[in-house]
Amino acid sequence: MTAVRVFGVCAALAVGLGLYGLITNPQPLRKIIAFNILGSGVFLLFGVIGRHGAAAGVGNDPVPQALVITGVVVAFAATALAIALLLQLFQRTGSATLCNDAPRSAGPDPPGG
Amino acid sequence: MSLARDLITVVAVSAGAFFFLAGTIGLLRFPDTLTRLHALTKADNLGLGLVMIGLLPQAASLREGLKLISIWLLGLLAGATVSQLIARAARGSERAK
Amino acid sequence: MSVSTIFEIVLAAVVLGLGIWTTAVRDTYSATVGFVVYGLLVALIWVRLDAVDVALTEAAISGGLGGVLLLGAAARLQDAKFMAADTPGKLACVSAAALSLLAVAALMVAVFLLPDSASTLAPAVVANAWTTGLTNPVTNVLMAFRAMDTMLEKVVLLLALVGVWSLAPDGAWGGHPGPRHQADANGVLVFLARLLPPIGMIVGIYIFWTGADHPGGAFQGGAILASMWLLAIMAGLTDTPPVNSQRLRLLLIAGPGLFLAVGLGGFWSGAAFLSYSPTLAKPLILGIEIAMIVTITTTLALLLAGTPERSAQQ
Amino acid sequence: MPPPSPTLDATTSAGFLLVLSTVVPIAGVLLAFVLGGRYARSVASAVIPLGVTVTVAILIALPHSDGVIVYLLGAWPPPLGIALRADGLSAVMLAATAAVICAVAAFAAADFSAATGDTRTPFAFWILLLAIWAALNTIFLAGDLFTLYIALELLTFAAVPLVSLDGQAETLRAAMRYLLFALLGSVLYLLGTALLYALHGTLDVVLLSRRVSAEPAVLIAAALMTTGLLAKTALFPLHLWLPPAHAGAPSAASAILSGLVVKGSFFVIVRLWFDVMAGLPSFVAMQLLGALGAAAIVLGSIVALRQERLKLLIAYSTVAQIGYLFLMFPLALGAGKIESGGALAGGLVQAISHATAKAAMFMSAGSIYATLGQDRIAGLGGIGRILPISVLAFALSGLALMGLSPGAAYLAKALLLQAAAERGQWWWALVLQAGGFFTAAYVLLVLTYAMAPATEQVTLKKAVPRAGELAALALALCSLLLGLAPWRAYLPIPNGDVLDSLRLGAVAKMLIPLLGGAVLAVLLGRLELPFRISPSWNAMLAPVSLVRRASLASSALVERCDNVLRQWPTACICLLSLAAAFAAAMRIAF
Amino acid sequence: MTDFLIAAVGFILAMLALGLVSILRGPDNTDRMMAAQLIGTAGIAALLLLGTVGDVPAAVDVALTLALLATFASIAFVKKGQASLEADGAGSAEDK
Repeated sequence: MTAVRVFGVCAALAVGLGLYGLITNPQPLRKIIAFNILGSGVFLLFGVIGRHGAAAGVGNDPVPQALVITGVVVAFAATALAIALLLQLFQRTGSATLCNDAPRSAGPDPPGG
Repeated sequence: MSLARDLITVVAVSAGAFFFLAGTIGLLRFPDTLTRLHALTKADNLGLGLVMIGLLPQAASLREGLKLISIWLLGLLAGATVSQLIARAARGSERAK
Repeated sequence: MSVSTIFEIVLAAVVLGLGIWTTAVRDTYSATVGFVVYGLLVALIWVRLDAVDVALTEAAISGGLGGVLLLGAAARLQDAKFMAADTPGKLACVSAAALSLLAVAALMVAVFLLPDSASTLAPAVVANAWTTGLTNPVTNVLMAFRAMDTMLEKVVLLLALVGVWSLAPDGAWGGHPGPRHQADANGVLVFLARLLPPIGMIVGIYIFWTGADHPGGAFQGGAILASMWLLAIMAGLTDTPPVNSQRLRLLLIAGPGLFLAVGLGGFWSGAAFLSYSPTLAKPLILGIEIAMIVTITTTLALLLAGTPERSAQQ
Repeated sequence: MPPPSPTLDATTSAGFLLVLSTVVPIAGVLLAFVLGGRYARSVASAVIPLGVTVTVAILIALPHSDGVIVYLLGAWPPPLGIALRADGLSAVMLAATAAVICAVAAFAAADFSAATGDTRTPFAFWILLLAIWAALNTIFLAGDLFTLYIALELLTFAAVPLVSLDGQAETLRAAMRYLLFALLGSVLYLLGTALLYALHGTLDVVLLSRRVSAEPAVLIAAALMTTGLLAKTALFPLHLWLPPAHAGAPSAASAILSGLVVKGSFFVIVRLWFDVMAGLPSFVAMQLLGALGAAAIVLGSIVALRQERLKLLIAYSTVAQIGYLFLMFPLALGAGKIESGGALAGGLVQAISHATAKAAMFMSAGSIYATLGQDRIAGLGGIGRILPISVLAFALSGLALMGLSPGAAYLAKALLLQAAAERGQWWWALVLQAGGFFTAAYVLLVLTYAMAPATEQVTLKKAVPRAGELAALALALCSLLLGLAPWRAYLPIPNGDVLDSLRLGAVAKMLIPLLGGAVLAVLLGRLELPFRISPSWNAMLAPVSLVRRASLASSALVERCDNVLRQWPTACICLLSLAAAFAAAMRIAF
Repeated sequence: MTDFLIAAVGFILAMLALGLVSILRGPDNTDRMMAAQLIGTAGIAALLLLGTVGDVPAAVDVALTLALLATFASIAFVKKGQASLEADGAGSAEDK
């Protein structure tokens, strides 16, 4: 069962990479990619745990597998929503930044109401 | 019988691996995009094809074998069209320069 | 150290190297390409972990649909301006790195301290498989034991679509998502888009169908079908449907709708919500899955097509 | 009533109600989606009464079935299957959610109807409203950590598009930040879930509570899950996404986001600590959580007092009030067991009080915004005449938040103070009192401007939305009378004189926070006062103005600090440091 | 036999890592995409070998999916390349 250890380390490092990228990369698209790497690390961790729990003739505990499949779908939906938001933001402002003090949009009134 | 099968596997898979090596070296060493593309497609088609041939004797059933062959065919189709598209894009971008 | 351990280490190193490069590279477009390849290699790890169902999902999502989604966005954002103020300072980078490493260390501790007697539900899943008549344990978990999660996940997908659509400019509401691609009759792309979808549909349906007893299932099959549809759209052979089409919306809720209906049926006739009587379990689950593959195909394709941009009249 | 001991094994007789409370809103989502924007409102108005009926039925059934209702989905018992469980905590949250949803639906009925010609916003709004309801009900009832994860994601996916419904660039940016930070939070939660499954082979809340012990991996999981959920709840210093998102959304959406959505992840934290991890020694960690809450109260209130726009002020008030919710953790949890049921009850009642009062506040602010076309606080003069009902609703919800008897917040405060006295943790009592002062300060600040005469000719953008005003007023009144509700049937409220003290005499106690609040408002409010002080007073006030200048300078410092904390990298670093601190704190404790 | 196949997968993976170097180097996106194509093919080959080694017959299905979808990402790339060319007026109007 060396696979558990090797890929366990791999999963932990992927989580770290994703976290680092998500924090430090200024571009939203890169943040989204980093989120996906982070997610893949978490899912791999589930996979490693499932592999550790191989039993009854099943090579990988099916419950974590099912959780991962559900999680992948949710993460994909999140990515799609984030990218749609990002593209709209770009279309309306010509920039894609999440900065607090970004230039205000042309509208005369602040949003809300 | 099984020895002959294993022999085919060893020879074909080794040859396939060699073509992957050739393709990768080509990708790294060739001077311009189109020649690199040439190296790439060779590796693609032949490398995958030979690995496939090597694995055919190990396939458990006819269905398995058919799947292997269709993967190769898909790879061929994809390689052909994509490389043509890439070539066009590359030529276009050179012309644009 | 055996050959297979060395192989596993090489695989993990390649994946991580790619991940590092994807995180560190300056150019966003390259990072996107890097991530697509990363997803492809992660599928290899999943096969190695003997989780082929997940490998299929990962291949379909990261390698295929996710790649197209990210590449398309990267291409459209290439002219975007970024503000220097966004870039974190050196101190922030160092502390982020330190904390990420701390997280890595914590997770490694957790992995290395995994108890020798693993806690697993695999025997319970196998022991109860007879109730559904399906032999793929993952499908059993998804469709029977944890059916609630699967149903909620379909609602999540639908909501993501509502979210994407809700961003439409008022003028384009109800219209077609994405740009209209023109077909170039002699182009290679059109050739491919005519040749590949029939094959892809067979493969997609095969992956779906085999999911009852072997790795596969509605989501993986649906992802393949969705990408074939998108191929035809990108080649200009067909247009994205207008989002105010009633028929389209029926397709989009068919999966969760039927799931809910069957679940409620279990309520009145059988033992409980989302339970299937053993005699009817297999046809019921397959019925739900057929509705789900339709819904998944449509939802995934439309999620990729994006926000409505052209009004329905155009 | 002692906390009920949940059972596992069998569906109880009223169990199907739990299924219905999730399924009814989901069916509404699907139906509204098919029928489209033109009929979305009709679908919602048909589904909401149904959902309310189910909630009322659960409320009635619960005391008759020993305080816990269980439903095994698909008849599969955990650990293989998923159980839905309702206890007293879930019941009161279900009820509060139903009430707020009803009020917001009444408020939004005019704004989001297809009659305005646009079908995009009604389509999105009503579907998302129903989805939020479905997600919250699932969160309150789910007995499985992964089902909770999906329900949390459902909640996020429904909340994010609500923020950007008007499509302006700033709201898109706010929605994006919200989505990314919430996703980071849920990934950390998921990570913890994986670790717990690895150790104990189940994700069922009750089974885990029996198996969990203070192993290193469990501590790591607890730290990751808690911080992930804190990010979604926007507890200081993880509140970067909240002010722009809650202030920028359409008012009906703000009411939902501030009143209900943050309570979803808060409730999961409660489940985690009071059900799954109640056995962990957590004294230091809980003190840390309480300290964050205290910091949130102080910082959120000070920054709220410096806002120029009403909706931003209310959003920052939410930041402060979220801090309040976390004061119950150090008071209720101790050395490996639940020390004070009263504190737990107090925290829940506080959450409900905030849900109703804050939703009412945002709705009344929304009426004001819609009528004036803007919401600058300095420009509110004369609004008291034009929209007396909305201003009254604002005032009443403000009083409810401050803890006027017999409001829910009053009861909550009494319960928490009692717990603080019992456990000898007097410092939390201090924070509780200070919080009341701060709340009074910003409510008074707004009311002063609203009651002042108009400085310039007020032009109305829109007719006064009467139904919406009444909805806000009803909800504010509800919050103000909630102390009288039969809480004992659902929450572990200790016997004693807490409830009996809900008498008129307690009203007098309000004067102290009001006075203190007035002082704080004068000292920390950045805007010029809307009335002029006669010159003869000026001499006397000279020292006051000196103090005021000093305190304004310090509050400016606090605001700058808040600006730094709301930068993306800083907030993320705070998040990870907090996770590390929690793990370390739990490690110390044993 | 198993060891030989594992070694073959390892070798192909090493080639794949070399291909990564060329993604790293660029110089332009066309080269990156070509490298991605090569990695895709090598990945499929490795997957097939891996399935045979580990006796996971369903790995073939994964390979099939990858073969089908690997093309797909390349096409997204090419579409984008065409779109930017057309903006310069170099190609026929494929996209609006």
